[in-house]
Amino acid sequence: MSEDITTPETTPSTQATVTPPATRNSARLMRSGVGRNLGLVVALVVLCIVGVITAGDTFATGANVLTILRLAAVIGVVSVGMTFVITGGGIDLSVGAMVALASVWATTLATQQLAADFHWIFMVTTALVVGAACGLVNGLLVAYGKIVPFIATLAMLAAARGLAEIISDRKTQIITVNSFVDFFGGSLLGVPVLVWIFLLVAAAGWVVLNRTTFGRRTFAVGGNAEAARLAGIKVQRHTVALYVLAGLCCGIAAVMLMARTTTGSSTHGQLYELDAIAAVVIGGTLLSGGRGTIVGTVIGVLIFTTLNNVFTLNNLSISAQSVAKGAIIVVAVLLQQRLARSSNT
Amino acid sequence: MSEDITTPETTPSTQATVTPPATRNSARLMRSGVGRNLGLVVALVVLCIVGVITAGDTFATGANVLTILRLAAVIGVVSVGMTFVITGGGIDLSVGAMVALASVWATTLATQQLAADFHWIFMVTTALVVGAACGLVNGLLVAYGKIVPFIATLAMLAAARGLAEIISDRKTQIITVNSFVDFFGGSLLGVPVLVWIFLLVAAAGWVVLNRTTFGRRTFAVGGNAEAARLAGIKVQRHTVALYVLAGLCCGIAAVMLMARTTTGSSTHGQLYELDAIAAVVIGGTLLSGGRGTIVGTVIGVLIFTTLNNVFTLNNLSISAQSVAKGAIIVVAVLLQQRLARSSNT
Amino acid sequence: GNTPKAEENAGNAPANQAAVKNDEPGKKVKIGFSAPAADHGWMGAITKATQAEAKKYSDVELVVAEGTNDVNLQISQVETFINQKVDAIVLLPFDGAALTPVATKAMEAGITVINVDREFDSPFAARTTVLGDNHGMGVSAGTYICDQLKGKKDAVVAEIAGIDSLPLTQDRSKGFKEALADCGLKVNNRVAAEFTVESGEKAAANLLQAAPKIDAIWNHDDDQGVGVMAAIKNSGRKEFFVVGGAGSANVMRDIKSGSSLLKATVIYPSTQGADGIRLARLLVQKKALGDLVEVEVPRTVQLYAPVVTKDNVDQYLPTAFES
Amino acid sequence: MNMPGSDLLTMTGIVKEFPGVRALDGVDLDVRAGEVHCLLGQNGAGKSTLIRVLTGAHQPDAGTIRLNDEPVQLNSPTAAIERGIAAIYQELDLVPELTVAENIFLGNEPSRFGFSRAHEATTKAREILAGLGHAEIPTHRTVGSLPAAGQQVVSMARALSRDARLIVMDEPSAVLDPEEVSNLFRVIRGLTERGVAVVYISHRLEEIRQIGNRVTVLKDGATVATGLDARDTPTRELIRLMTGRSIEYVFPPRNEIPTTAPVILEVINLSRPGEFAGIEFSVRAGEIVGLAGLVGSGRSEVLETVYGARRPATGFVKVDGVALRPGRVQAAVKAGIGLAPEERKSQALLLDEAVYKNITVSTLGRFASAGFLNNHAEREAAAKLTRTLDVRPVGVDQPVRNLSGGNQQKVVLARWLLRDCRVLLLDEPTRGVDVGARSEIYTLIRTLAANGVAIVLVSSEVEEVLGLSDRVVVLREGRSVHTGPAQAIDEHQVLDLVMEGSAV
Ligand SMILES: Nc1ncnc2c1ncn2[C@@H]1O[C@H](COP(=O)(O)OP(=O)(O)OP(=O)(O)O)[C@@H](O)[C@H]1O
Ligand SMILES: Nc1ncnc2c1ncn2[C@@H]1O[C@H](COP(=O)(O)OP(=O)(O)OP(=O)(O)O)[C@@H](O)[C@H]1O
Ligand SMILES: [Mg+2]
Ligand SMILES: [Mg+2]
Repeated sequence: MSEDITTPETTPSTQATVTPPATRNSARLMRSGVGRNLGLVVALVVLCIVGVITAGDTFATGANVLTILRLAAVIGVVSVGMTFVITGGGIDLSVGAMVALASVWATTLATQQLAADFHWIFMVTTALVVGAACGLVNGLLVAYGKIVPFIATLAMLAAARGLAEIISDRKTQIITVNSFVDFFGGSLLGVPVLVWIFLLVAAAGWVVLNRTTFGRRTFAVGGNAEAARLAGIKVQRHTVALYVLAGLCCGIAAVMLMARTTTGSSTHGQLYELDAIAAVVIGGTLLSGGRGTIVGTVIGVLIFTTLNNVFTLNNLSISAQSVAKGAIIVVAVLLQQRLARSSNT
Repeated sequence: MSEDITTPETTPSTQATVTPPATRNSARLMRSGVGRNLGLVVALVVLCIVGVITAGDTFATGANVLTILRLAAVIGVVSVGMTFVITGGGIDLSVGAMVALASVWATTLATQQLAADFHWIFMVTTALVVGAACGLVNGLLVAYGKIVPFIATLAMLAAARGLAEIISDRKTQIITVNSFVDFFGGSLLGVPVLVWIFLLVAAAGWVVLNRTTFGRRTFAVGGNAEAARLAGIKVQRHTVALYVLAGLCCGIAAVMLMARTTTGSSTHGQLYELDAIAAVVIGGTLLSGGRGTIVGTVIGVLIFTTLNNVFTLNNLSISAQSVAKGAIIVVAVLLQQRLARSSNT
Repeated sequence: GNTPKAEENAGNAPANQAAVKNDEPGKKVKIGFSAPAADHGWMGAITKATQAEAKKYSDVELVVAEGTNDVNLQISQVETFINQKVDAIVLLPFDGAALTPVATKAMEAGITVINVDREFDSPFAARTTVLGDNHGMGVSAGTYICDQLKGKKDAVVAEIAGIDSLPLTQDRSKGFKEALADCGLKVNNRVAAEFTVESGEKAAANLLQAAPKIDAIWNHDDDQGVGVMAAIKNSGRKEFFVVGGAGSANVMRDIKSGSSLLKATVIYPSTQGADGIRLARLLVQKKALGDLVEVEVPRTVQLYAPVVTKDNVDQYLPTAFES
Repeated sequence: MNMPGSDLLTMTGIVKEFPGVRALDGVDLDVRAGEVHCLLGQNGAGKSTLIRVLTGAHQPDAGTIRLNDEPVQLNSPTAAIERGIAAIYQELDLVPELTVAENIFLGNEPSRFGFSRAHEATTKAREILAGLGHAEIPTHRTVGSLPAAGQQVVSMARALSRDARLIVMDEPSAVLDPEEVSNLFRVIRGLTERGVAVVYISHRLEEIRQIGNRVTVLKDGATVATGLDARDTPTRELIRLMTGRSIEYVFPPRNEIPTTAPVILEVINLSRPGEFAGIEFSVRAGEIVGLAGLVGSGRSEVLETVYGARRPATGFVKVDGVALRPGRVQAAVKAGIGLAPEERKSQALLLDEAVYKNITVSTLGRFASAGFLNNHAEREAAAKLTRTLDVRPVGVDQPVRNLSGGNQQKVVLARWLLRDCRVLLLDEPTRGVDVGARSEIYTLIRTLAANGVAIVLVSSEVEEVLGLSDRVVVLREGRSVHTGPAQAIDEHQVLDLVMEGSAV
């Protein structure tokens, strides 16, 4: 995409040749962690300050922070999966539909009966398996069918949502397995279970992307698939794995959404694809692949969620929210770029 | 994107160096025109055959063909603009919102008054100017603000739709200028004016993309922005022009939609971004830029609209339609690839 | 026989006893049906009820088009129906005004058009219009809340609307505001959801943060209400009561149980499409409405928006839709 | 046109800083009309950066540029082009999806009222290509489908298509064979006769001698010598100026290969229609087999097919006597084959990734336990190799994109040196590498062979093939025309072979 238009001067470049090791390490830290995401963090902080100023009494409360986190949790898990797919040079438009299908399948009468008789783990397993299976189909179509990811996952989007409608007969399926709702709706050490799940998924995602051979290969496949192939990486198999991972994340998100809404429905997860891609891209992952950051994605999700929260707290009209949202996104990105550039000089 | 994973064997290779001119010319024709789109044409023809078999009496009538064309016209014009943006290495998520905003702005009481007093051309001009202006903002944000196209146009999507809601106060604005509706709702030589407009826009798009320096440079900017810059092409200015073009197409589409619905509304053009991108990509334009085909895009649009028409005629259950749609897309693309490959060997 | 099959209650109107004579089979009627995308429960229920109604008549053939929120596509669906030479079209337009020209075209082509739920802006576009009462819904909800909060002058009232860009949402909100104003109340906090469970949960979660103390909430749609109630349960708040909208079976069971914060709901019938089918059939077969003396089917049928509470819930539960 | 001999371009005190790196630190350069001015320097000395400043692609932080004694501001490529400066960049800057003709006239299309005149473009493009001795390149073919050398020719054609008075050539000969190089020199002479000035960059010193008039030497971003005579300055002196030390520019001695050494790689009757046919050779442990041939003779295709990256139409590849599944990179990798591909940018490098990640990408398993990477060990291993190969700057954490061309090539090579391959296929391993590092690489290759690795080497420099290999296979138009010991054949015989296929 045309971010490549930037002149060579502006590409994020790196530390000096002769920096002593200590400075180099801290510089590396700056670059990889805080540094690269500095602009995003600042944008988030500014947003929070606006929140405190305009709705201080309610915004800065612990309960509100938890609300924001709970809202961020579901789309956050989806976005982590999306980060992998996009970093690996693909895209997944079917995430929302997969969430819907998994939620519906996991809340059919049969599954719920099984869960009620034995354990809610059956519902969870169903959701995960459905998500991963859809992801597998996506991956096979892309890697072996050689269908461009956009079209393959668009087809999955249509098919999965249709299937969800058929299975649920377009009814909202209410969850009657109380143990399920109690567990996932509950809290641990004062933090909602959903938020824990989000944190775990994000942490696991970070480790996998940055600390494992799988992650390293993901960057290679997304950065230059031909080079990766010639370097001996099983590019096709890896691509399949990435889509399965995304599907799995959708399965997890489905469980979370089921707990939040106590329902499974074919209308769940609408437009998640846009939300997730937006969070991933604003976080700094390249749409063309080869560069991706989980931390950025998480902050991206938080920015969008906080934005909604601040808007609602201020009782803004939906239309005005829309316009303001557009403007704020632009300002946030410009701000981030300025900071990224200056932190490099 | 990971279509690059294809092994060298599958990249469209070319004929030998020493082919005599005659064979070479016909080979070139095969490759550029019919050849490259052969699979798509076959997919469309198969779809039509299915239509004739399952609903022959109505499908094959002139009236029904016009219905399909009229449906294709609006999204078709948007897709032509999208083809330029994507070929140039960008993407435009705001097309639907721009259609909405342009339609609302062109049907405000003030504009309609002007149109009623003088000429409907004022409404048309308003729509085009609004579309082009939005496109200009997109282009400036992408080219000079260096915001990735996905995010910049996502921001425009939110902002333009919000603005459309504010201007229209979320009411559907009915067009009372009869001359406008009469002109655009009418026919010329038995073909609806809307279809004429589509044909003109597509033809103009084809000429510009394939026969002008502007078109050549679009390929260059999308294929290798740095190379284009070094060759002395004003990449930034060109990028702006591409987005303005897309905006302009949205303005035209808004006029068409206004004529079709006799209304302007902030809800017009919902999810056009997905429809347009899907048509463009299935037509053979590379999402990563540098390769684009207007003919492919037009066939892509026709495939999707014919699909809808055949479904409606056949009274499939709505959810089943979704599933079938997904499956058909996959089959069509696979078919196209098979044919593209075999026509090359 | 052509009488409606024994009703296992798939969310349909109760058998209209007086209409029995009308149910006798007549001339074959081919009806086209088009509605917005079933991206929320009520819309899903509408389509389902319509299909179920059509199945009851051996002389009705129903053609259903894919639900869509793109007016351009919906227009072409109607055009396709015209090409197919259907006898009648039951049309729930995404945007009434936008579908008016094509509906008019269908009428001119001699096809009976029944307009459902969202009104055309021309009387020539439909033979008969079946409407819910959106404004009335808001008024009913507002009046009920006024009654419950009587005397509390500084009561906090919150509203969770549906898709905000739809005229029907605006009508509901307008009626609600007017009714509240009558008893000196106003809407202190307003959020909009998208008629889906998920969006309801999201909107409600944010709303509950925005307003630390609430006395009453009106939620426009019972399907999104499932999410709203989930959010309320999550927050552990209990200081208010909730009034629903549309009237799903779930909600009515909740009302009946008495243990829920949901005290009432305002009905917005999901049988409008089904009514449309019946009316279309009658019109094409040139029959009259059973219980009326009038020999023609009326131009407009506006359905009533009653408030369902614990006291009268049994009366409505059988016809409520399973969202 | 200027009179030959007058000063056309004077650059003084040019400074260019990248964040953290001072790439140019006060460079002076003066070029006269009608001369070939050679620019020498180690990898990373700043040659390409200087060129990019000159063509308006980079903005200098300090310094002045004078053209014909007039100070000029070159703040965009367009500005430079308008002043008659054209360039062939080191990294081929072509648009792969456009045709040859379109690439040649990119930004300068023959047109009327904005409509491009395809016919005129084709005709003119044919003329220019014919002038370059490459009338056979089809003008309607997409550039992406041409081999590297063909792309280089297109690049040259583009520079010539503009009526330039100064043409900069950044390592134009790196992918060219001797035949092509003399072709190029013919073109350059034609240009200089018309008074056009050429700035010529190459790491092959013998080329400097053949074509150059004067030499400027850069070291660490500064001019260390200027106005040297290209013919008379001793090689030793040039190398000393560039590297600051004296280097023996010779090939390391060959190892004796015991006759008992097992045959590791066997290539049997390998064919791909249109590319090559009936290729057969075998490589024993410790042996280096060189493939010589002209550009386009199919050497790269052979290597890629052996590696499984292309599927052969006939024939197969055996490692240790076991046939590999054809067309499967995985099978080759499992059998211990490694390929350092020809085109570093498209086939090898992950440009946005750090140097060490590029080096370890095909050896990840070695640095991981249970899938978790040990970053420290990775960096250590990579750093060791970058030191050996003299990659500059020395840090292994900067993205490869920021390295100079020659240093990028060293990174590619390092990747395959790190891997314990049994068979190593090296395609143009020293492309764009400076003289200093070149001898290091030769030594390394020799050492690998001494350790029992079977090596296949492709290089466009016949001298390199002959000097390094034990045996050579000469290819002509996809067929092997000679196989034999390297010592038994000399450069001229090879050239005769590849051109006529009759000699010896
Ligand atoms: N965009 C950039 N960002 C940071 N450093 C850069 C960038 N471009 C070049 N450099 C650095 O500038 C120095 C000079 O590079 P340059 O490409 O000019 O070398 P060169 O003399 O052309 O070498 P070679 O012979 O290998 O092509 C190198 O140290 C390189 O790493
Ligand atoms: N200059 C050229 N113009 C057009 N086609 C060419 C040219 N050079 C090579 N080809 C085509 O490419 C094929 C093989 O080229 P390739 O580059 O792989 O050969 P090579 O021997 O590896 O040369 P190199 O040393 O440049 O890699 C040939 O069959 C030929 O058709
Ligand atoms: Mg260089
Ligand atoms: Mg080669």
